[in-house]
Amino acid sequence: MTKVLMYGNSAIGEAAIRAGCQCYFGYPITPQNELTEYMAAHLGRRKGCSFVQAESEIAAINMVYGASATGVRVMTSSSSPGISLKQEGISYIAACQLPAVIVNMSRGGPGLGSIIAAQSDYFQATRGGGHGDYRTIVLAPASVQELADLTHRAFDLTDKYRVPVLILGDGMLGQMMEPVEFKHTAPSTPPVRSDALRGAKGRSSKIVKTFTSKPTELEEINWSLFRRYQLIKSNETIFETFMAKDAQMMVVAFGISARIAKGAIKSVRANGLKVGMIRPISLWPFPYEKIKQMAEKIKNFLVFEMNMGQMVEDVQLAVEGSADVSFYGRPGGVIPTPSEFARVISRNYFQKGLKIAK
Amino acid sequence: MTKVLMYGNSAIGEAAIRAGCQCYFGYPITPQNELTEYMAAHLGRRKGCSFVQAESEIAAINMVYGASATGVRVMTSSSSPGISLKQEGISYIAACQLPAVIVNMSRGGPGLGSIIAAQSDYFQATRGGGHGDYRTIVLAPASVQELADLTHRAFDLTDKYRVPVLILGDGMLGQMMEPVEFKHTAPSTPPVRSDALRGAKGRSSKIVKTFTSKPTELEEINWSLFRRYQLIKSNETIFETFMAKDAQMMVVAFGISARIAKGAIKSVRANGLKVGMIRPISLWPFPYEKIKQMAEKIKNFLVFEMNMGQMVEDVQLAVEGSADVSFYGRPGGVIPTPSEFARVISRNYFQKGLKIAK
Amino acid sequence: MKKVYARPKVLKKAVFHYCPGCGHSIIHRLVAELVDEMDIQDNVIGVPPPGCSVFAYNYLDVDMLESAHGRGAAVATGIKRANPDVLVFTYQGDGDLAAIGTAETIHAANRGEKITAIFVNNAVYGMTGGQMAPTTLLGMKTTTSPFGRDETTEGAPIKISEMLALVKGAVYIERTAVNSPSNIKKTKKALRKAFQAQIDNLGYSLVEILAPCPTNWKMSVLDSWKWVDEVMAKEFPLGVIKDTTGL
Amino acid sequence: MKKVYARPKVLKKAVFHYCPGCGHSIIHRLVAELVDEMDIQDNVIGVPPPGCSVFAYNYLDVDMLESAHGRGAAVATGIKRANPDVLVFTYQGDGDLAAIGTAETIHAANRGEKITAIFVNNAVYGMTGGQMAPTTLLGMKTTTSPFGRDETTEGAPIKISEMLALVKGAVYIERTAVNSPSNIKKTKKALRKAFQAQIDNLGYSLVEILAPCPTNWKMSVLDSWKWVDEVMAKEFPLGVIKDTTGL
Amino acid sequence: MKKGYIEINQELCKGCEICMEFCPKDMISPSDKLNASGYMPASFTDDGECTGCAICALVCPDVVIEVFRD
Amino acid sequence: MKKGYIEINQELCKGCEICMEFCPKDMISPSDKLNASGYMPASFTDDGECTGCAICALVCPDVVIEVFRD
Amino acid sequence: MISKTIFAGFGGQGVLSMGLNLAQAAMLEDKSVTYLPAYGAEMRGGTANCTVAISNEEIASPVASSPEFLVAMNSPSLVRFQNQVKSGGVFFINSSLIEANVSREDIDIVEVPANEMAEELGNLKCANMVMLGAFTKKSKVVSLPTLIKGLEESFKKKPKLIGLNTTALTNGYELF
Amino acid sequence: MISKTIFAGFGGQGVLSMGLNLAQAAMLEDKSVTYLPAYGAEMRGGTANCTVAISNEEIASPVASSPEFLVAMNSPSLVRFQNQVKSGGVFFINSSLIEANVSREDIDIVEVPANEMAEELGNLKCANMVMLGAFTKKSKVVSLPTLIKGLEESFKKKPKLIGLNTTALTNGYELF
Ligand SMILES: Cc1ncc(C[n+]2csc(CCOP(=O)(O)OP(=O)(O)O)c2C)c(N)n1
Ligand SMILES: Cc1ncc(C[n+]2csc(CCOP(=O)(O)OP(=O)(O)O)c2C)c(N)n1
Ligand code: SF4
Ligand code: SF4
Ligand code: SF4
Ligand code: SF4
Ligand code: SF4
Ligand code: SF4
Ligand SMILES: [Mg+2]
Ligand SMILES: [Mg+2]
Repeated sequence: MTKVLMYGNSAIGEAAIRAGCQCYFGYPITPQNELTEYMAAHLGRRKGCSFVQAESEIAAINMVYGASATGVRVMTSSSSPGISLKQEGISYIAACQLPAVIVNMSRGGPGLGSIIAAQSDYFQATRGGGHGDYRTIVLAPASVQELADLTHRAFDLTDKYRVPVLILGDGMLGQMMEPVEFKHTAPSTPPVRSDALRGAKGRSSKIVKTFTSKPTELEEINWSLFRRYQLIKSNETIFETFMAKDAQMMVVAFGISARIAKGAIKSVRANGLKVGMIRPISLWPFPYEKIKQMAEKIKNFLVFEMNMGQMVEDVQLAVEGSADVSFYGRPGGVIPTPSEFARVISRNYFQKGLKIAK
Repeated sequence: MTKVLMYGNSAIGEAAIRAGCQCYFGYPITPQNELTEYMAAHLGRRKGCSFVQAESEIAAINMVYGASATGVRVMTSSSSPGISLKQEGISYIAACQLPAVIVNMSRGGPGLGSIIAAQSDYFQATRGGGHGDYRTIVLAPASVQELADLTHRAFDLTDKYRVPVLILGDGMLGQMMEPVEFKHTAPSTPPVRSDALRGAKGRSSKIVKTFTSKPTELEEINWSLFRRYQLIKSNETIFETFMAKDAQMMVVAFGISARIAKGAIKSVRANGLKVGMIRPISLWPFPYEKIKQMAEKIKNFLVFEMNMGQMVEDVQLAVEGSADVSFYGRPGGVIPTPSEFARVISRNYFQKGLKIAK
Repeated sequence: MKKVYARPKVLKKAVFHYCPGCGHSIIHRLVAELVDEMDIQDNVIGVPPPGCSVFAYNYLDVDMLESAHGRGAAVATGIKRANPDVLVFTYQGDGDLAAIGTAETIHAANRGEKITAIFVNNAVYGMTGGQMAPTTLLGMKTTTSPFGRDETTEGAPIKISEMLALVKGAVYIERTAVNSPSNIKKTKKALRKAFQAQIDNLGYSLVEILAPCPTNWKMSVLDSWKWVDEVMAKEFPLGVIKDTTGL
Repeated sequence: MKKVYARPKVLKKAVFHYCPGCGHSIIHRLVAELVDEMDIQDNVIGVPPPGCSVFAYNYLDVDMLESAHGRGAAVATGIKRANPDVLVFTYQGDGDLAAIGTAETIHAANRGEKITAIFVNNAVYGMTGGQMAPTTLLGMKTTTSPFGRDETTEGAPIKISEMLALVKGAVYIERTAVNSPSNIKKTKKALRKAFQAQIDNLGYSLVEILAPCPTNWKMSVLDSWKWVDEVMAKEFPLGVIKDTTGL
Repeated sequence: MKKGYIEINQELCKGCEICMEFCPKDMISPSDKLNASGYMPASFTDDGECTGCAICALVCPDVVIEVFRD
Repeated sequence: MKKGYIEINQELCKGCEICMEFCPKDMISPSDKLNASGYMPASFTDDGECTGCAICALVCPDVVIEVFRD
Repeated sequence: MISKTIFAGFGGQGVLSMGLNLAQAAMLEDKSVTYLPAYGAEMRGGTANCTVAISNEEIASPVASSPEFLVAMNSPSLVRFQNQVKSGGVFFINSSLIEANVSREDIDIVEVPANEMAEELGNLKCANMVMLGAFTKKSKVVSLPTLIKGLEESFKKKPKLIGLNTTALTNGYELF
Repeated sequence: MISKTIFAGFGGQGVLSMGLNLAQAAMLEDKSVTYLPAYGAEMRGGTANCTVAISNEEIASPVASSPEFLVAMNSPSLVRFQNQVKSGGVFFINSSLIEANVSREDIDIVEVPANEMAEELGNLKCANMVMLGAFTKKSKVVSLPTLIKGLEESFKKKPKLIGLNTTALTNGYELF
């Protein structure tokens, strides 16, 4: 395959179609419109497929719910305020154990905020912004290539575990272009789930629902979800490490800020600071184990986020007091620069009394 | 004042009216209907007040937003799925620094779930289920009396800090009756906020908004919120301790499960087990400091929740690895019994090698 | 002698949880009879949102997908778009369809989704204990309009069917009732036509059914059945509201 | 000589961020003129949701409260219920009012809220870059209807004003345009009447204004202004749709 | 000269009395004993007038009536 | 015998040409130079025919025209 | 000491108001008390029940997982709840409607012909108060005078009914 | 080494396609490249700009906080962005529209009479390609042949325009 120059948003769309996504339901919101538009142009008239611009984000997520129950691969996308509106629907999808891919190209908040990239939806994504004890798998890409790759993976994961998968990108990733290579071709026949509702042909009728007047029934659903979550935790935790081997200080960052941090680390490494990075790619499940293990040797962690401090809690949960955890954040859509991060790293490094490599 | 026997839901309504609540906007959902109905009967025709049964939870929260901007005391209430729908609106209210009291009499989830009491919305409440870096103060009452008291307090807090206050109750508290004493009488003239939008009479026009194309402007809003949150953390963390003095094991529980746990502790104490409890009353701000301090001496914590484990993360964050944290939960609307909790405590107590008092 | 009336096959052998005299169970039975008669049991998906009829899946032996409150039309859209050969119906109350679900309903109709809405108007939120619905009549006392619905603050009963008739994508809209033998028969006929409009791919169809809720109306069963004609149908006139199906 | 036309006082001295030839700025000016002429600057709260006009508060020198997308009618309801003496208007696009905000709009109107909606119909989602709106004309190409709006899958343009006319609480509804001197004058008259209906406590009022969006229509400014009459007004006929005000 | 008759499942009947209201031949009346659910069920008085018209079944909300006819 | 005239704030004009389209006396035409925002602003040719009818101001989306009349 | 009671019967038998009146009386005696009605989908089945917990200390849970007392106004209620009651507990049975056919041997049974006694008073509706009177006598969780005082409060708006219900209460109380 | 360039001008001057074509060429040369258009509310001001970053390594941030190059197609763009450019950087100025009046002394200035050269080619619209040609020659971030190859790709659907634009590119390239 050759590379093509594409918007991050469009790359998600193309990857989804190649993963066999048959239905897309969305509603316009900056900075993810190119994705909706890509699906309008490329999925809308595809055989056996459907594109609907819904009347709202709520309608869109409920269309996803309906379509998914019939066994097709389905996706929706939005950005922060729109994702808030989808929370009830996501809770239903999680509860009914239906596969779905949900994209959040997040932007500055709270409120209407701004249309610039931000990472303030980490808690919402990883702790379930909706009601009830559910989780969604959360994947955080850091490049257009990864947007494409993780979109494909998202469809596989959601079908495998029947847990909704959230792709947590941001406006910057969505609205920038980079070369991207698509590693799959669209399937000629879409995958069919055997458990789907398609009318009771050749079998007895089926119900997909959660409501019950017997708490124990609901408890059973909850624990069955819980067991699945445990399985996902042990199978699907993904992360990238960078210059970690001899590091005395580890940066922890995800998505676009990890990418910026990488540039910063390169430049402080040039000055002899032994700094590495771990980038959680799956935000849920979070690489607690890996970080905990690192904290046995490395005693300084520095968390970068484009928010006021959210993932930092997960890092604290991981190290359990066995290492120092510092935080540097820029909320509201301010994009930090590599040199800004580099300065923060240096200050922190020397403040903690760490030494330069000779 | 004498006591009256009241539903928890109605007690919230009465307390709100006595706190000067002038507007209530709500939408029916079990198990909080008695509150909406109380307001219909008692606020609807009160002078200068307004009750609207909105067309949806989303409409209700946006009515709250509108009314609050004009300076009145205002409330809405719902239960889990309805609270999910309010997330976008809550994010707006938080962003615009408007006071509001939001009640969640939570029920079993995820999805439509059940109408029985549950505590599965802890994350949503304390981590901001909506988009962006905002927080809401979260109060968790454990009796009808406390529902009334904390409702009053909620109005004062939200006006003082201009941060929305969430009352996180549950269906059990809402739908049971207990004697309650109201300590305040309704104010004859409602409080007026000077910053309110009421038309530009005698002053220049004002704008309440968050949207901006300048990220730094939004960053400024975020940090100003952050500073306020720090202030709240140091001023408004509330909790109750019970039999903590000589305890070798501390139960941590909130709301209805704390109440059940108390019964359990009494019974194991009778058998000589040195068990105490800390009950966070403000879930945000969470009593991290207090628990951390306790963890210096007490090495065993046992967290009870009617969910699959949410507050337990906060306890882990508090103890930072310096004490053992166990968890026992019943999700989906199952109400544990005191004797069930007592058995769990005993098992845990002996498992950790703790000794009986002679 | 021959059995001339028996329980429809598609109606499961469960005991209805509905109150005595409730309209929901009659409508369930009519749907079941139709599915039997049209022989489509293996090609139907029903969408019941919360409401007294949330347990409809306990009674109707067809595939069913519970929906969130008010979102039936969106859920049905998703099902139908993914699976155009199946007959999809929603079964929605007046709170569900005409309050929280207003936008979803109107836009599904406007897009001309090939789905059928069975819209049970009992002028009240039944399941949650009798609160005011957008269709509650003026002066009617409910738990959230304890002094009677007041037009000046709460508005008049909304006629969502008439509003829906204005959108092109809605091809068949009729209002019926289930409070007498003849009205029950008409309701069944209307439902059959609504299903047929969908099968023929013509567009969105809806049957609004006035149904008694003796419990929340605080009436005897007989009074509630009479009230449907005597009071409710005055505000919500029965009959075909729109029909461009040519059927 | 005397100055016979000057910038209205209530229009702040900011440069409009709108595209050349955009209808929004004309409507802003009309509102400003009316607030001046009716002398109500100190007693107005405006509610602009997101849309190209989200920055309306930069131009209109009255109290303003930003609303979430589509929720203008609910926000305005909250304001008005808490503060019945103030004149409250929403300023909403067609995506805002007729798509995501459908339920809020219809129910505020149905309750007869004493608020005024200024409803700017430019047949497109302007701010987000020209996606299909519920009012987009058939065949019209937008970024989400790249092959032209297709009735069979996307439905026909919705006529929300006509639907609103069916609810009792709505007392005044008119459709105008801002694409010619006479249409602009009529728009101002309609807005004045809508405000007056509110001041007289009669109920909900709405003025739907067809407005050019040359940028997303991908037309020259002049063509876009002509298109409003020649194409758009054919689908959305201008004139009074409902008036029970007696004004 | 019996033309029809009905069978009522009295245990599932909720005693709503709708069938009694609409039976053109007045063949149905309340029984004299509560059923296990606490309802006073309908009971069919088979005096040969029943035409098997099935109106009772048509209106019965709980589908507890079966109708037989020649 | 001048009856009216107009003043155009050319720096804020967006060159949409709407005023030119509607001026009954054809008194307005594009200027020959871009303004700082990159638009070709309107310019008023004061040849005494302007009636001060204010139609140009009525239609100008950017409110950059002031009209004067006897 | 905590005592919990489940009151159960058909809708219309006044089961909830039995519980409410008991709770009211407990409050007047300055005890801790919780009252919890069954709600939700169960509501529609034609049956009703509620739980009252009374104690001198704080009450841990308002739920009756193993109550001391069951007041069953009809057969289905007895069937449904009989296995929940604590060993050594008491069943109060409306013997007018229930043929006491209890399988448990660790339970005391108190039979109250509540319907008949109410009919004697001319109003079947006060069968619940007859039962409550009998319950109070045997259970001793509250005293008759406070019960009557509470009842007077409850019926403030319908003073005509006070006399009848007080009599019913008293008759029940004096049955044993 | 990373190089970042801001392209800026009026809407309609083809500013975004300059950036796109450069990015396309960089991709063809197998470099890392990011292209970031300005979006949002800014869109409506009548101005346009975009940033292209090109490097042999992974690119940390697509944002041009201190770019090496600024390509200004009109005066307001020069005013707006001139202070962001790195010391030692280069301004490419459309001298047909801008009177280079630059206050910074640590910057090289390249003046390109892009409009005039485009007019000579009979189409003002290709001023952007003239400028891109000149930019490429001086900045050396990509080679002319790949640029032309990329342009052929971009204009696949409008092959008529390839010739004109290639000439414009080449003329710009050969200006110096
Ligand atoms: C988001 C949300 N809000 C509220 C509810 C509670 N709720 C359940 S059903 C219902 C309405 C019932 O009324 P209607 O739709 O008229 O149906 P009916 O019971 O009258 O048949 C409501 C408000 C819910 N389940 N979800
Ligand atoms: C919940 C939510 N969804 C989507 C958006 C993005 N958005 C902003 S304005 C808008 C619609 C703009 O169209 P319209 O209302 O017609 O106004 P116009 O710009 O055309 O004047 C949308 C979808 C948002 N801000 N919030
Ligand atoms: S409450 Fe009303 S609608 Fe619900 S089951 Fe009872 S009668 Fe039917
Ligand atoms: S995009 Fe359209 S509506 Fe928005 S400012 Fe430009 S012309 Fe006006
Ligand atoms: S079949 Fe007809 S006549 Fe016979 S009982 Fe039924 S309604 Fe009466
Ligand atoms: S209509 Fe049916 S449920 Fe009602 S009384 Fe008759 S048989 Fe019983
Ligand atoms: S005032 Fe009238 S005549 Fe004069 S320039 Fe304007 S439109 Fe033309
Ligand atoms: S109408 Fe106004 S903005 Fe447009 S060209 Fe004329 S003066 Fe300029
Ligand atoms: Mg209803
Ligand atoms: Mg629009």
